Amino acid sequence: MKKVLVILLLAVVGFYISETFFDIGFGNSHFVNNEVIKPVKDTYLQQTVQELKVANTVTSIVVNFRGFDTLGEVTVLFLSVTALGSILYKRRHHVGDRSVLFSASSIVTAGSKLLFPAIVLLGTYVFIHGHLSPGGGFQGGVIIATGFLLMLLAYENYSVSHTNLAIVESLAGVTFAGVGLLGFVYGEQGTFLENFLPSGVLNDLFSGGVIPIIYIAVGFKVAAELTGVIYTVLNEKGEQNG
Amino acid sequence: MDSTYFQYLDYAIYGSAVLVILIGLYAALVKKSLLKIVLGLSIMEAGVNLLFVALGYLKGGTAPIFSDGYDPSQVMVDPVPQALVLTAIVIGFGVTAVALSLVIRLWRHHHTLYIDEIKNLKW
Amino acid sequence: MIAFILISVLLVLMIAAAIYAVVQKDLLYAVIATGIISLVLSILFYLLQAPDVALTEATIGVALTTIIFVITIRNTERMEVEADKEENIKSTKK
Amino acid sequence: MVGTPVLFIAIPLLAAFLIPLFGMVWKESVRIVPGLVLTYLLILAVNLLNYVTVNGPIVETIAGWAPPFGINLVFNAFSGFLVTLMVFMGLMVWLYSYRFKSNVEYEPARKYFLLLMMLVTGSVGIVLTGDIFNMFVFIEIVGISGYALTAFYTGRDSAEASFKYLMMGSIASVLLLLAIMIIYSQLGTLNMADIASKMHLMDPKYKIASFILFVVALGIEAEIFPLNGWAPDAYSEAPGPVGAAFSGIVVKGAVYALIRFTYTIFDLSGSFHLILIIGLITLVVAEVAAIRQEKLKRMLAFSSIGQMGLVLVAFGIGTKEGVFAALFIMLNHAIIKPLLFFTGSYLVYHSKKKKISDLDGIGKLAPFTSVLFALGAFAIVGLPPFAGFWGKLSFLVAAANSDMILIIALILVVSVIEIVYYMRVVNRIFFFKRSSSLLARRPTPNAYIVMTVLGLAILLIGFYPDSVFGYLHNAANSLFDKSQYIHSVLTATIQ
Amino acid sequence: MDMLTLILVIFLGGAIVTWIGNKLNPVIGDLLFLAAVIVPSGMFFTGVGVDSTTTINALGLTLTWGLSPLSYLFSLVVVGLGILLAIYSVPFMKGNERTGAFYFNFILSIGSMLGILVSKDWVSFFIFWEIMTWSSYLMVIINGKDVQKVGIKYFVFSAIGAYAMLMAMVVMNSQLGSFMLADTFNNFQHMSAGYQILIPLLLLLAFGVKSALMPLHVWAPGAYSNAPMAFTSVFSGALSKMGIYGMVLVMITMVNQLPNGSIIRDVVAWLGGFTAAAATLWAITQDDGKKLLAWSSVGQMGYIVVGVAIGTPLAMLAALFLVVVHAMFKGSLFMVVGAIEKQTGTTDFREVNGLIRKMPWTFISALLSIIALAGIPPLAGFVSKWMLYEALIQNNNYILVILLFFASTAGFLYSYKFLHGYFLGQEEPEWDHVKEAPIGMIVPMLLLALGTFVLGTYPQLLFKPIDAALQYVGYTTTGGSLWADSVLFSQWGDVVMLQPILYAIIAVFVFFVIFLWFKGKKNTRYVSTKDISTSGEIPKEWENLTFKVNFFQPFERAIEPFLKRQIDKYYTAFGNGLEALFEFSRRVYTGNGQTYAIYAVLFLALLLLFKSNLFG
Repeated sequence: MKKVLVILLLAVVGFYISETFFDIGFGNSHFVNNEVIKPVKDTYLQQTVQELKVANTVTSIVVNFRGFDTLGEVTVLFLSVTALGSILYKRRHHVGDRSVLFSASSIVTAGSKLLFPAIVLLGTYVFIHGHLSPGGGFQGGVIIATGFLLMLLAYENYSVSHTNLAIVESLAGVTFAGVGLLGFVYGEQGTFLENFLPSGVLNDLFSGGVIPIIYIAVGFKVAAELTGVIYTVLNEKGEQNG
Repeated sequence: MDSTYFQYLDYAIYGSAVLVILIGLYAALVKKSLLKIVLGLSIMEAGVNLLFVALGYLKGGTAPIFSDGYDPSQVMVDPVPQALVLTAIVIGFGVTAVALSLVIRLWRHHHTLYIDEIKNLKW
Repeated sequence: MIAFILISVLLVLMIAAAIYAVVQKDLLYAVIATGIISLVLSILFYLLQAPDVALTEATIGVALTTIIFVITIRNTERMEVEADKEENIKSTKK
Repeated sequence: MVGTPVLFIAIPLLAAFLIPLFGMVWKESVRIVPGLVLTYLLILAVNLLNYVTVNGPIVETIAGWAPPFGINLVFNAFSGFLVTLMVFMGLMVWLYSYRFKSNVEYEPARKYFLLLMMLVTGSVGIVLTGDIFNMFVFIEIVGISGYALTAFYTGRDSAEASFKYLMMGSIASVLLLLAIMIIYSQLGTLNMADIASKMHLMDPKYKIASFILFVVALGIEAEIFPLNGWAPDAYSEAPGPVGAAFSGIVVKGAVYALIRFTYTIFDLSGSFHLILIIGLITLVVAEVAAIRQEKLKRMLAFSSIGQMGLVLVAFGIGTKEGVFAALFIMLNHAIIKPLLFFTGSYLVYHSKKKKISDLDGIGKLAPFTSVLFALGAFAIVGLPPFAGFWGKLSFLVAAANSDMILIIALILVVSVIEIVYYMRVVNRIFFFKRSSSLLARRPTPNAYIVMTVLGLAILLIGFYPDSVFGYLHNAANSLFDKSQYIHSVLTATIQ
Repeated sequence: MDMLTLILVIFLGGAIVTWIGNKLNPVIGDLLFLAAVIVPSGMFFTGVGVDSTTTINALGLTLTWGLSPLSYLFSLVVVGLGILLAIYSVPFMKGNERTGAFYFNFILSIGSMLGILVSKDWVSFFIFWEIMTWSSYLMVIINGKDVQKVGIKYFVFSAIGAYAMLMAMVVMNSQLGSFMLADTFNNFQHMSAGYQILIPLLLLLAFGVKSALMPLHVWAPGAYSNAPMAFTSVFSGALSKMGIYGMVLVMITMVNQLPNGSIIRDVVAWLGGFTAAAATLWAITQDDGKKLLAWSSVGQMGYIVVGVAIGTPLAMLAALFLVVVHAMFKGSLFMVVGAIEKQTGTTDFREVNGLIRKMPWTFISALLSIIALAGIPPLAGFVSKWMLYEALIQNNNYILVILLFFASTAGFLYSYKFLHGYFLGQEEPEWDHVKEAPIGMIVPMLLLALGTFVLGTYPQLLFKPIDAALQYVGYTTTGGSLWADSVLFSQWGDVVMLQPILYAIIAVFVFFVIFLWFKGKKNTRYVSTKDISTSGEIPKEWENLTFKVNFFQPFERAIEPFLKRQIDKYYTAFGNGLEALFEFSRRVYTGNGQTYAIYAVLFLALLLLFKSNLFG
């Protein structure tokens, strides 16, 4: 009964949504160099290379044009870590009751011990080169977090100190917001999150002004936060059923 | 690539994206297990992301990365949706994590995930 | 041509995985299916000229989301409780 | 100018990132720093508001890219008024919940105040931002802080309430993304003013589709009727101060977004009627549900939903008087409802079930709290000479001037219902024999301060409504002239 | 700050200060209370002229206050009663734990009544009206006796009335663009026809509630008898007169301008007559003094409403006269009951009797007031009633006259029941300890009672204000010979030649008192009135068999069928039905989160389906 109703409703909603989107067509091609609308993306594509000297347009948008979104986004992750902490908070939290997914064989442990530095290195590479190649702070941060995840899964008593995580996280966040505030002082237009460093030359590692700095901060922050998420959830040992 | 097949591509992608959204919504609306509901929500977000990225796609466009200089002739896909989806994915992950922690709390409290059992607050 | 077929196959695979994830009673398999959705999705993103998104989806969607789902399942219960199986509820409630 | 609007976002974020470090040095700081930040923001808001009333709206560009390329924050008389209100209420809530529970340890306390601060910041961001996707981000910030704060008390059914809130919130965010997609695909921009100026270029079909998606998505946050199932649970299960924060701050943000979309961005003909109808349904259903509640906080929650419905009705009238009335009702609601939540959560502090019947004759035990609760009740049902009356009067005048006689009659009938349930509670508090053996808890000194301030505000607005008349008037005007908004944003140079 | 504002501010501030002072020390509270009532009242009489106006700006509206001759007449009642009752209630409330709250609400309601009378625009009128409502509401429930029933009923009816007024005033504002009373009355014609019917009806609803007109009266008996007697005097004496005040305004200024306003007049007049008759019957059957007086005041309001509704000069004269006089005797009577309650602890006829020697002064004032109430010459009630009859006869509403005459004849019954129930009859030993009420309570009630006597003898004392009032509302009367068209009084000219009758009456009265005194003195043998052993069966000890149970048994049996159908029941049934409906309709909030999500999707689907209807 309920299922039928829901399917009916979904049919209606789906019909209208798909109808709407089918008419739009790919790549909103109707405003490719449309002079009436003048979509912002053209300016982005242009300014990215010419002003910011950043190869990866997505990076420039994420970090500079719409850097405010990214700040909010990092805050969302930060908040979700805090939220997890407060939701799963227990009065007495005796250590070592981490839930074990599988008992890791020696091969796994050894392999992960080998793999861990490589993963961290890869992540670091990804977010350092965020403004040149695909990838950036988020991706790199997540990769590093997966490295920690591997260790946490492989070693039952491998623990990440919450304090260190918090310190890294806070410092990264402060860097982000602080660089943004420095834009007030040093940016020639004196606005928040403004690029106040020389842009350098395209495809150079030290190019794009503050973008790499911010993205590296984002990388560290994301890594710390996601590790925190995993660690909190993993330390949460509910009662096994059955 | 010749566009004889590609003219159906956007319909295919849009259609399947909307379908995925609806499937996720169905799971969220009908399935009784809290985990299934959270799963459905994340599936829904996946569909939305696909829809958004496809919206920015241009036939024959290339990734918005200028390895060598800027030339206006080069057809690029729209980078803005990609940037937005980047944000949306991360936010979705954060929400999913919170949802799962709530599921654990509820399991602690009620010792069931059957949503019809979890109705202490009503009317 | 090839790309078109590839994309269509991926789409079909994605939808199939989604349906499987919804109907599957064993939540672990359902979660794995969701991971598969993310995987397919990241390939699609790559084909749609969105490498950044592809990377993000691959890392977050495939790795992290799946793993925290698995951990949660591990902490709670693995089988989905059916509406009609009342005794099942009783047994879980204890 | 003393500061820029972006500080409303930047300072709290900086503080939020720093608080863990402070906490390592001095534990008490995690409780105090949010308060300091909110105090600073309040000063900033008041200064900017006075500046704006003189020199016209401030448009702040971010990252040095003028709109529509960069994200921009708009601080005009309307948004400024709401921001000041929100920050003030945030400060009140902080001050009230400072040492609200004495036995809370360090970790939960830190998280609580952090989340509270971010709740306020997110709502302020919703109001300030001039970019729809940025608004989405802020809505998510508010959402996550809201889920966490709702589920703050382990032990109660708070997780259940929070889960419902989260379900609805996720659906809302998905719909919001769809709507943003449609608009972007049509106009290639995300800046509100830009969209508004190009709206005539948009095919009505897409216009209507995206507007509907926006209404449903924001309506979930704004607690309009069929979408507000989560609200009473969240209000009643969250800690008392948080319930006050929801009704005083969060809902205001969502309603602002809805109104901004209806008035400024879209130019649909039927949208005002839609808002009006939704508001009426919400109002009636909420009050009808409120009269039968057994738990005090649930009753307050339903009543606050009803008030927001009244606000939507006032906005739906679509005249300048209507907007004025709506803002006035919002102001009253933002002052009175937190007072009711504050006093109420002290009155039912010791009772497990939080039943209204536990309040019998508690007026002798806790005279201060009870008298202030009664003051709030009198004010919210619109009895002169208290604050609520002027809002109701201006609303009725606006409605009558646009010949909505039946709506006036309906609203008045509903307010009779409202009177009945509030008076029942007041009677129980003061004129019943004390039945249950529960004691009342003495408020903490800072709670005394907060309640007194709010009570005085009620009396002040009640006896001297002109004290807020000017601000409301400017706010109504600035919401009303759309072209001025668009112009001020699109011609914004870097100041 | 000018006089009116000052007075109202003193009232308001005085209320709060008194409350605080009482919390500090009862004596200080009493002194502050007396000061807070008497000082502004004095200022009102000395400082405020009829033509003084003051304006205040609020929210872009201008609130205008000023005094008109009509409101001056009513304010005489309010202030006079206020002062006397203030003096009375100091000893009355002594030792009561809620004295502070009592003083607070008392001062507030007096002040707000004055505010209503001086407000020249609807906004301030409504504001003071609401303040009066909630302060009197708090007064009604102050004893904590069946709060949820009586209190809520009173407040709901008041709210319905008040909101009717609110609606009327905003509609008038939207039509005429002004909140001023004068504008709305003068430009009444400019409104569209539908509103010309709607608005008087709404206002009549509003004022009918306060003046306890019959279908809207159900709050009155409970409220009157639940409030402390010291306030009930104000309640029935002054507060319900506010309804009459408004009704006079509406009747004269609006209904007169309607083409077929006579229909409304007749309907209201009939309602009033019906109220008078039915309430009197109800009053007869009461066994409690409070309830009896409550019903009787509902009946008296009925008389006044009839007078106002008929609207001929004589009728208006009668009505306004009765307004003042009713305030006096009913105030005094409630004070008497209050005194008895204070001294004996009960107000039930079946409990107390034979208080005539214990409380002689109370008895005298009760006697005078009762005579005035029953409308026996030469006391003031007679004058007004007589004029009312004459006005009706001249207006050819013979049936109405018969109805009213029947009502006042039946009024004798309960008057006698009241008098006998408390004072006459045999003295019980259990009441031997009863003392006369303290002087502070005796003086006000005696003053009021004698006031009725004086006014009955020299009615023209009241003519000057009434004349001015009637001229203000548009009656052209020639220099005070108001009752030119009254057959009886016109014979007597303006100065009534009642003195011979008067002396005779006084002689009879004095003799009567002395006779009662001595009769009471020499009672031979004590027989308890409470155990009349009926033939054969022995009554249980809890059976109260005094003859005052079923005092008018045959009569009550006669009016049984009428008593059965009371409007109150229908209201209660309606309310319960509504609550059941609400209970059912809130079930949409099933606790299940999925249901809410389904609602959301349903809402979305509906909007998408009907988007063409919504957005054209």
